[in-house]
Amino acid sequence: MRARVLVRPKQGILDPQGQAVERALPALGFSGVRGVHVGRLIELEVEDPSRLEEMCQRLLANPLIEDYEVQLDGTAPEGHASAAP
Amino acid sequence: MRARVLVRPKQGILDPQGQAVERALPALGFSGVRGVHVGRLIELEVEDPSRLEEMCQRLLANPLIEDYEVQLDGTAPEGHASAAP
Amino acid sequence: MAATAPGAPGLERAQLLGLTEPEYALIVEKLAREPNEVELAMFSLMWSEHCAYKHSKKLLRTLPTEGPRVVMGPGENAGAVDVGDGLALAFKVESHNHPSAVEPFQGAATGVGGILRDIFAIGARPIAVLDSLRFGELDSDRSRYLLDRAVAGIGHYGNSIGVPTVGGEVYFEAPYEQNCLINAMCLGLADRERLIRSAATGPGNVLVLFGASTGRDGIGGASVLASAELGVGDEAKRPSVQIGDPFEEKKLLECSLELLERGLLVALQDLGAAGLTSSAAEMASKGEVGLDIDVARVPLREADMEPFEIMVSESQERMLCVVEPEHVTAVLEVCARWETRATAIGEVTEGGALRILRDGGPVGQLPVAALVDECPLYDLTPERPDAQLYPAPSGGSAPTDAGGALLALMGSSNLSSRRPVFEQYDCLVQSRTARRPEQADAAVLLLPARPGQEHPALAVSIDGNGRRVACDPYQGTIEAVLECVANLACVGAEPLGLTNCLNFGNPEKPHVAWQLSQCVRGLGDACRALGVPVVGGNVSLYNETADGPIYPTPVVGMVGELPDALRAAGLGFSREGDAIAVIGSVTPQLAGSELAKLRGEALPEQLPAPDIAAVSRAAAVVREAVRAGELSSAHDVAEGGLAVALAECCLAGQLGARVRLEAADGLEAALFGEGVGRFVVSGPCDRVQEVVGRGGGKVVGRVQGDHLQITFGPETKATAEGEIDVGVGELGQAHRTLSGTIA
Amino acid sequence: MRFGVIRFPGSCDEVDAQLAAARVGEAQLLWHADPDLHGVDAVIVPGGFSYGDYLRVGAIARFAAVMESVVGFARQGGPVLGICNGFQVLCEAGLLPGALLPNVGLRFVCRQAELEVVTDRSAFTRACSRAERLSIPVKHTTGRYYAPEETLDELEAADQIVLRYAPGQNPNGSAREIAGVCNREGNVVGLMPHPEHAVDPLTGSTSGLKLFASVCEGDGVRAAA
Ligand SMILES: Nc1ncnc2c1ncn2[C@@H]1O[C@H](COP(=O)(O)OP(=O)(O)O)[C@@H](O)[C@H]1O
Ligand SMILES: [Mg+2]
Repeated sequence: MRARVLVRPKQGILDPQGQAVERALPALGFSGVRGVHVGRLIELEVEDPSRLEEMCQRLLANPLIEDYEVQLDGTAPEGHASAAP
Repeated sequence: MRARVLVRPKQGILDPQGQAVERALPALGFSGVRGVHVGRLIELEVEDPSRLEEMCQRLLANPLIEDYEVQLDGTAPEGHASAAP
Repeated sequence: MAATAPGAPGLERAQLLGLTEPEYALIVEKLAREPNEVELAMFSLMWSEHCAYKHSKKLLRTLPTEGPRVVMGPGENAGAVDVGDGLALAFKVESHNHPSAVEPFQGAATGVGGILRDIFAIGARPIAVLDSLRFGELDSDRSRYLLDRAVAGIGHYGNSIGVPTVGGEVYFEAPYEQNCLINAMCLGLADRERLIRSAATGPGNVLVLFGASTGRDGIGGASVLASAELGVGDEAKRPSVQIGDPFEEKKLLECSLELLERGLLVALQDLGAAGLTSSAAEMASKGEVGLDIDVARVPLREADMEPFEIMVSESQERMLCVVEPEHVTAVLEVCARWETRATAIGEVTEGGALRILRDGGPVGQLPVAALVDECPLYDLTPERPDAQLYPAPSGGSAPTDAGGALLALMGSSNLSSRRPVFEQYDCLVQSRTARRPEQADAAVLLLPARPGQEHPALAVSIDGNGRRVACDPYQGTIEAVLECVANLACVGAEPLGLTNCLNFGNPEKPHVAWQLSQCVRGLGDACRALGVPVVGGNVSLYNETADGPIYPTPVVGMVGELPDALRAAGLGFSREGDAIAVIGSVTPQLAGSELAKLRGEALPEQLPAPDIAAVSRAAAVVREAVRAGELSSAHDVAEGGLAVALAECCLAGQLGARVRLEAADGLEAALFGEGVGRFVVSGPCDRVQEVVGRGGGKVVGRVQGDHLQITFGPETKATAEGEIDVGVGELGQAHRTLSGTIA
Repeated sequence: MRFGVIRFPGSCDEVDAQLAAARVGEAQLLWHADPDLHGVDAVIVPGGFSYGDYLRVGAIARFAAVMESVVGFARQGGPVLGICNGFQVLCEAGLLPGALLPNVGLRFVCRQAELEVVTDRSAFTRACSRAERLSIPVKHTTGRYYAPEETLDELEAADQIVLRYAPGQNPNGSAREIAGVCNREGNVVGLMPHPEHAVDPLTGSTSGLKLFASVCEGDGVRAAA
């Protein structure tokens, strides 16, 4: 099954990339953009989706500083980060 | 409006990051994972979503090497990459 | 003690924050009331081991810090020495051990960021970084992971900010398994009269905070972390990890230097451990003034931060400066040009009070003196353990034949090539690096040409073998200092000054207290004997887990000067037919050596006392010979002994050697015995003969072919049992262990 | 010959490039926010981590005010050299074909590299001869040159490959061992190796000098076009 993991900097953790992009946009004539965050997208083909959570915890994300969210193909994004326990 | 841009390496371009993840998983006891690709996730708050396409083209992705996909909050992922022209 | 006053967090909170009951009582006495939340948070950090040096300050006072070349000694953000032509060299080494054990990439990266700020905080442009790393044995997954991430983090920060990482050292020893050491050293150059101090002066002057915005990074971080042993609570401490932003720091660096260049600042100070609290308090204390700070003016990354959070936040990439009112606009303009946020957050006041305001209303008021200078200092209760504290290294079956042993040593974790590490560091940026890693025993950095000297240069080396210090804290520390002297001598450099980072376990334990005091005594004695002043450093205590303390690890960083970089010798043999000599007379010992480790032999309980005078004489002979251009190569004999030193000379020059030794104390000791103070040099026969004549030593062979051959006794005898004949290619293969393990 | 070296926030090798260029001509720094090129005869987009390399290497720097002028200058045949991060910026700006991807090893690599000069018609290799060997250091994490196969064929056909890594020297998995390319006219050159760090025997090799000297030969640009 096709799955996606969206990894983003945890709430409150410094996100230099997001800041840099947000500062750059107005100069390119894109105004009205806020709250930019840059993270990682991991796409993979898994036989057993039930193990995704564990994969995120142990390898795909760094729960110390990152939140992640799993999207299984076709399903809607849960909208909010599933904060790491 | 809250939006997400998913950027991934174009089909057929060597993705060493994806390979590294794929190599690392079995060692951690995760078998049955294939086709891993690592890309970028950009989340932002936009006043005018209609400009997102242009933002991706000009800044957020490099169409020569990357595909991207826009998710507006709540909407389902389009499942496939909107290949850049 | 009186019951907690309403609104006061009280003794229990104080204890949770790491203060003892007597310390809390003292605070109450000094305030003549109980501290409120803001005040308690600030005291708990300023009175932590990390900031107050509670258990080390008395020892540190015994170190020699004076010298004709000293421009700035301990007490400022970094020490500095005069390097002639109106230039001063600032340098310091600092640890980031505990944060790195929690998150190695960010911990190591922000460690580099922190030491860089200490250097440009005194107005010097950072010109080089060195790193000193300690991990558990390479066969542990955790050690390899920590090594991999820490090295990546150091590279990420140093490379991105355009400061070359020109040297360092890595050791793998079991006692570091649960408590790795990440020390970083930085060097900076400045016009002597442009060095700036951190003393806030001039009541009415404005306090400007510039750089990154303030978030909850490291709240209860470094200061508290570094003051308590890592343990089960570890996970809980995790959320306070700081993220490094080298891009922000690069702008901060250029911006700070431009502000100084334009003479716009009265004082400058970096924000490190304990953030705004420590920086403001230190500045006020040094200038004997007070400060008003309005936390409402501090730019925040997170809206809802409490005053105490703002005061203790350890968000990276921030600086604090004192500016005369008429210059404030100019300062803000320079910052804006560098896209660096800058805000006036307060002002210098008469009297010695640090007042914390929020929108003008006071939320805390503390006497600066109490905060900075009146934390109780503790006497150590040293006690020599009656037996060696540390178990024998879990070595095992090292080959018994000399050739096999040499190959095993060349491939051992501590002696294998560091290329996979240093290739991840930019060692070239700034166009000063005249000797790169593995080219010479010390890094050589060019100084601007000056009248009569076209290529004046600096040399720098960092060293500290924890296992040797564990064998004998006093002698082991002296060895570390002499090792640096030897490294500098090989490139023709004379020592100017020394910095150090003392990485130890829990000083409240008598045996650790003993290690610490022996170490500092050794450091002081060596420095006095050599006439090398200690201009700064750092102390990292409580490096200890349930498994016990780390090896006592003083990391010594030494800088020196040489008149002509063109003559700086490399360590590699460079000409077929050159004579090879060993300079210096030391009886090598196997006890405590790398070979002994390989064989799992127990650590001895002491090391032979190095003859400091003799070693510095030998070093002087090598230094002068190198300066006179008499030698083609110079390399000091260190870990692994003479055989390994010769092998390293062969590898660096891709040339073989034929060497014949007398087997005085047995073949093995002659080949692999250790003990600081010997040098392998090569050069034209007559020149080398002269050098030997001056230095005491012996011609032992010649550069030849593509094999390293070491035989014993008379010329006539052919290679036999206990002797060595190994191809240079084979040595190279063995030396590559690390590339297999990481990169 | 007057060189202008651009300084972005996050540039690291700009002063090195200025010093190197000053060995063969005059050299000054150009501020990213100032569109005025101050009449320089050649532009160098230096190495480093412009804007922290955040988002994607070179992606943000290409929009700096000065870059519009650089594009105009290049279109009129002015010689432009992009080094490492500068190469990435020129690709992002569309002055050079292709893009640079993360090294296959995914690590930063700093080492001396052996290179082969492929074309001697570019503004910055005119003083070299084809197949000449150069020793110049590389230092980057994102140096794997990529372009679609047909583009690579075109580049080779149009003699737009400037430098190749010598056999066994490719540090990043670059397509067809490519270390540097130029535009059709040969006046815009992008290199991953750092010639500014190869101009003095004391700090390394000297091969890099030739590249700076090349652009001084004759009236560089138009000759190449
Ligand atoms: N082992 C040491 N030897 C000499 N000086 C030291 C040592 N440890 C700390 N110091 C000095 O004590 C002062 C405070 O150190 P530290 O708190 O690390 O400074 P900062 O907070 O600026 O990093 C500095 O001037 C430092 O040089
Ligand atoms: Mg400081």
